[in-house]
Amino acid sequence: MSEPTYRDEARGYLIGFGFALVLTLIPFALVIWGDLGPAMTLGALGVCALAQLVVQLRYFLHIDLSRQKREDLQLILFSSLLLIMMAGGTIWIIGNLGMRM
Amino acid sequence: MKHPILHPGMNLGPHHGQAHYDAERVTFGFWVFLMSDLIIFGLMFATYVTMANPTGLAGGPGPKDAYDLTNVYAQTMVLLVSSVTFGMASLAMRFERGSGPITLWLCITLALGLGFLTLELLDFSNMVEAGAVPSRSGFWSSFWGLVPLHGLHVFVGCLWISIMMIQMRIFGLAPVIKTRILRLGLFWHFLDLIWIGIFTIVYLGALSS
Amino acid sequence: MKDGNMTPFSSWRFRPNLLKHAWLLCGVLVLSACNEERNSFLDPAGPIAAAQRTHMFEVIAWTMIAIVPVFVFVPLILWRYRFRNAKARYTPDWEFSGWLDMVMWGVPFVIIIILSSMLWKSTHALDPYKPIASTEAPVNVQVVGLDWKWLFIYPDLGIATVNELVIPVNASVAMDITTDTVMQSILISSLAGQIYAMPGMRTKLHVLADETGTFVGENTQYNGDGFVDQNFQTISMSTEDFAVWVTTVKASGVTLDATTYGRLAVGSTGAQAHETLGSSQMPEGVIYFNQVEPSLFETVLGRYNEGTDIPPAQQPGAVGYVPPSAQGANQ
Amino acid sequence: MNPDDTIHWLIGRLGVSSLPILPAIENPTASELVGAGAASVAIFGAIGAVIFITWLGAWKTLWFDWLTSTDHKRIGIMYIVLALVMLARGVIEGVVMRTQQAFGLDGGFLAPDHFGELFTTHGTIMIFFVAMPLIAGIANYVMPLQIGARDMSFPVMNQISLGLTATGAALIMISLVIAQFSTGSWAAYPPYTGLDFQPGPGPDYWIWTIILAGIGTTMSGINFAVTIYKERAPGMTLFRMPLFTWTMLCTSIIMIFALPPLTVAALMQAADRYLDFHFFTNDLGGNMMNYVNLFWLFGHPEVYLLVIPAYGVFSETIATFSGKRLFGYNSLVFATMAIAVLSFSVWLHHFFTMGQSANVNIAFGIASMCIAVPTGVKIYDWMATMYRGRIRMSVPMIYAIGFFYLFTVGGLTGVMLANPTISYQVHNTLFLVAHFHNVIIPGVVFGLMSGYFYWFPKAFGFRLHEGWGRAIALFWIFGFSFTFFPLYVLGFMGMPRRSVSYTNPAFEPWMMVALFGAGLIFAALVSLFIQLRVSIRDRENLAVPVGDPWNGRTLEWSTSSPPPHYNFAVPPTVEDRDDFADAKAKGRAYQEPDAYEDIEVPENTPIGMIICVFGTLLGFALVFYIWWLALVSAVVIVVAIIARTFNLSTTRTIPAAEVAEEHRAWLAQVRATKAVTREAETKSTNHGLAGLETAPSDGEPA
Ligand code: HEO
Ligand code: HEM
Ligand SMILES: [Cu+2]
Repeated sequence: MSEPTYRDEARGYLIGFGFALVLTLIPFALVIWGDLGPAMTLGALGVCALAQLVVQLRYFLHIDLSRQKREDLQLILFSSLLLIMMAGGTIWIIGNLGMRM
Repeated sequence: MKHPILHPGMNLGPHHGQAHYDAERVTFGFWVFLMSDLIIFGLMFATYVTMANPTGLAGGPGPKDAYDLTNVYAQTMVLLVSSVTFGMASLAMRFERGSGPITLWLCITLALGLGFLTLELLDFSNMVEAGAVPSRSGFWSSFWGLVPLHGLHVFVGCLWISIMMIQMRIFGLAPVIKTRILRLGLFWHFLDLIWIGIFTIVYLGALSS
Repeated sequence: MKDGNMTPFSSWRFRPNLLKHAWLLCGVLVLSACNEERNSFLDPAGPIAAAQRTHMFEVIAWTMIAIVPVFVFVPLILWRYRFRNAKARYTPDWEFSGWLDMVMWGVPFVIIIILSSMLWKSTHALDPYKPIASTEAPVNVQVVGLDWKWLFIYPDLGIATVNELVIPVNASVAMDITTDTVMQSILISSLAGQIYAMPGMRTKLHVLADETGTFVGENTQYNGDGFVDQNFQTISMSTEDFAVWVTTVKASGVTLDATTYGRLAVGSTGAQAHETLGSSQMPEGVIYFNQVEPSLFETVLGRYNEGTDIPPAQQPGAVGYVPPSAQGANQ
Repeated sequence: MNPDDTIHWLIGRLGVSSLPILPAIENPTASELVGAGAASVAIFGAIGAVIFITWLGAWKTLWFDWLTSTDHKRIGIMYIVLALVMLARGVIEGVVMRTQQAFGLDGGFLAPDHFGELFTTHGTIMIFFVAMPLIAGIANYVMPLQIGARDMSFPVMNQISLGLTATGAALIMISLVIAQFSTGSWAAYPPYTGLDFQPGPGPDYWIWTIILAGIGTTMSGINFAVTIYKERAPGMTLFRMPLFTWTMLCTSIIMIFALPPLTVAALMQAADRYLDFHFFTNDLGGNMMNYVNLFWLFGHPEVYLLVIPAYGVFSETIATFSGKRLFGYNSLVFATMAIAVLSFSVWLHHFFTMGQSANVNIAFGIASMCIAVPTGVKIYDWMATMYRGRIRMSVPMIYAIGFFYLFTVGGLTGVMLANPTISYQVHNTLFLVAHFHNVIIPGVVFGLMSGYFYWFPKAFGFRLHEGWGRAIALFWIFGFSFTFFPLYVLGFMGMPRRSVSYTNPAFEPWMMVALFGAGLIFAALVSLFIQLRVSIRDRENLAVPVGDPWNGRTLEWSTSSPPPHYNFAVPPTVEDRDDFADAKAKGRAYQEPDAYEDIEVPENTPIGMIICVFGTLLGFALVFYIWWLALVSAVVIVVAIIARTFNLSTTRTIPAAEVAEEHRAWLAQVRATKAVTREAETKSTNHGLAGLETAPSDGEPA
């Protein structure tokens, strides 16, 4: 596998920056000017945030799916799994309790 | 000894010799630390979400009374740009452009980091004026537990950048120095990841629900 | 146990042989606990506690399938393969067996599936928030946990008591529970399980006694010096007796208003509170109130959600709490 | 400033009234005397230790060889020493509580708040300063050796972790002498631990103890995980790792991901108490249910953090003392992983009774029961390991038998508690106390005690006294049974946990039995120290310098006892799962390598001690509101860490010639040593060289 050149890599950062910029603008615009209603807005916010997370991981932190880089990816996925369990569980439990108190 | 393939992106490349091999261990370790930190932030986010309701607000000011989206947008942009400028520093190091360009890019990043902190403090002082202080309600407690925690990380990042610039002057680009800058890069990008969560959940999310 | 009360638990098939063992075991326990005040779900006096007990024995029975082999085979293996036994087969490199692996994973797995389905059913059936089907008219009780006593308000009857919960037999008692201090947990073991009491929050518990008798109720969540004294008698009596009891309370009780409530809320055990507020017509350690602010419970509950700061002086249980009456006196 | 203000500025809320000795003099009740006695023991113990070290002339050694060492083996030993000291306090507190309750019908001799302090410190100490340091210690010592590594990945961070653990322990010890610890239990639920209800320093002690020690543990976890991932010897693939190392990998994952919720919960509590935040307060939108949630988000994985390494120890000892390969290696690995991951999905079972809907309870109840499956698999696998083995009834096997019988009962009661239906009844009663001691003592304590016995000769070059070892094991087994089985009954009889006294006379006989058991456990504790003393005295007879006293199967036994600083003269090349057993069978063991190389080892550094001392000061200052001291200590810590990064020469090189000389000397000793059969394992002829054997040597008919 040939090593990427400086220009290749610098371009990567700029592409990432472009994506991130768009994915930041959309949610801010939606909240400031949009009128999608809370549910749709929240959904769109979530999608943009997730997309931007992936973009930054890909272009800034250089995490991708190629085979040799699996260790980080596994670590991140595993941590995300636990995070979802913990944070999601917390919101579920406390939300449920809040409704019944 | 066999050397398995190294860490992606945030790596140096075999032409860096010792530093490249050391990076294997230390970057992995740093990733693990970041994931542990991620849990801390995740739970702060979860707490914030559970507090974002009338009980949590306890009759105090709400998000609409205290958040200033213009400022938040500015903070977001500054942090995002600083991520790219740090990327340039990493590239300068990876492609051995010498400590000059690295220092330059780090300086710009530091300036942006400090700019971010200034904007954030400005924002905080406006919030205090609006009565959105932690002693007012559970909701504001959770805000003040989360966002300044990120700010504190950025502050540590700025301190770290400064120290690395000093150490680069003293020690040149010794292997340890390189792996430290590598980890600093991870840290800096990680802070931007957390910020995505903050502007989405804390500011935009609370304002749109 | 009367079948009439079992409606919500009709999905419960009682296994007679299991029950026999259960009785045996709890007989031993109850004998040792022999006391006129009953305090164990192994000696249940209501359908919930009874179902909890049955469920427990069923769980034990099912797990035995996985557990007894350990108890049996460990000594056998130890003896057979002891170091000095030269005749025993020795296979130092044996490390895998497909079918053994299957059994080891499979049997516990199946047991857990069975236990899970039981858990599912019982948890729904015994949900403490769910009213219990009953022959008698339901009774509402509002419970306020204080340091270190329990206040029971009967909103429909306009009376209240401290440390004595009297209920008509066979009536579903719906309790709304909160506390005006730290977290507590109310447990009347012979009737039903426990539920937490938390300031500013309302939890619910339904109990039903299908026999008359006296049962211990207690706080199980540590809350300071008087913790062990925070227990009360739960007395289930016939509807007629209950009516008589209500008149007694009305006759001998005192008024529960902001002032008396404030004095009650001061950290003290039931016995100590009886000293200050009670009279000789009331049982020891118990206080009766015949006039109760109708919104008292909601006030206690709502106070924490008004969005105002509650300084220690106004917080029962806090160091530096000053009851309203004393506050008035100071001014 | 007037003088009062100055004093206040200087010493915060410290005052003479903070000393428990004084009330004991003014008002000598039994309770005060017990407190004063404990304080005196702490003070005199500290003074005694100082005098003893001076008498030995050991300050220099202590500082240069130990406290500033970055050698994982020394750090491991220091962890274990710390744990044993704290174990003594924890057990004594347990015994005092048992005594109180035995005489607690309508009273007893302890004041309620004193009892509250006791169960709080007992629980906190046992979990954070006994079980966890023992694990960290054994793992530090053994794990790098098992994977053929030279040291941990981050030796300095390792030292700092130890320093932070010691900081927490120091704070909790100081609380014996100055002011009071919290009475809010180890779980420290607000609002009871909030400022309104406990304005004194107690809960603050808890907060800083937990936060400082917790950060140390998180760092240990990172260190273990990276070490296991990155430092394995060539050929040591993941699926050739010894089971103890596997369990440490899973435990370190728990350390990394489960400590953050505790840190968050404790920091939020600190924010509430110090900065007028409202995370968990009664008023202004605080939500104490979230504390409970966050605490158990940590608390449940925590208990598996404790037990998983014990499972690892049993996997090693049962295979070794059965003279067999471990049965079902893959199953054991997957079961361990399953337990570690599932442990993050069940935390709500500690608060089934908070009022959430049936569906929430069901989800968490079922998840909890699922853990029984992999745990059962482990137990069956160990039984299959013994099957067709040649089982030596050595001390670790006695513990293992105790474990099989008793832990299974504890697990069963755990499964019972996992049913919300049943939990509604026995939650918060002594039934629960019985359950968790029933899994912790036969599981964690037996496991770690047998690990201590098993690896002791590796660390010190001589075995521990076998007879005392058996006595200790039996004391633990019977002591545990007598102490805690009665508590199940008491739980069924409705006795709440944390009760200082009771009024039901029916409790008393059971309490007496429990007291008797506690006496046996106390005997175990005393015997533990006698055993150490006796073994040191007889160390010539018990010496096993060659390093393989038990005919071990894994790499740690392939080096000398104690091992050299660099562990292995050349990194071993691993060819098999039980590599050392394989090496011995194939004649690969004890070979001289073709060539030796220079070895880099980490240099000593005082950074861990600096952080320990100033961390303690920081915690203390925060507890007593001595702000200037807090600031100074924090600055010193930060500056010390930054200064440390300016020192780039952190390793020292041991020349190849020196390594070669040491290694050859040891190999010569190996050649000169007479191998022993397993018959003579416990005899003084065992110098740590195991003879090959396929069948019983002097086949005494059965
Ligand atoms: C080392 C510590 C440890 C361990 C290993 C366990 C193991 C288990 N625990 Fe326990 N626990 C521990 C420590 C604690 N637990 C507690 C509390 C606690 C509670 C809350 C009770 C309450 O507050 O009301 C529940 C529901 C459980 C469940 C379980 C279960 C299901 C297991 C399972 O892992 C057990 C699995 C083992 C089994 C089952 C035996 C072997 C299996 C065989 C032989 C075959 C298969 C079996 C079947 C198919 C059933 N625990 C508390 C209380 C803290 C406090 O409140 O202060 C502590 C400290
Ligand atoms: C060695 C003998 C031991 C004895 C005699 C003992 C005794 C006790 C007693 C009497 C209590 C109080 C019970 C109550 O709430 O009424 C208790 C609580 C507790 N014990 Fe132990 N114990 C022992 C060992 C251990 C060990 C080894 C651990 C953990 C590693 C442990 C952890 C705990 C915990 C977490 C609590 C709960 C504390 C609380 O409620 O805050 N104990 N123990
Ligand atoms: Cu648990």
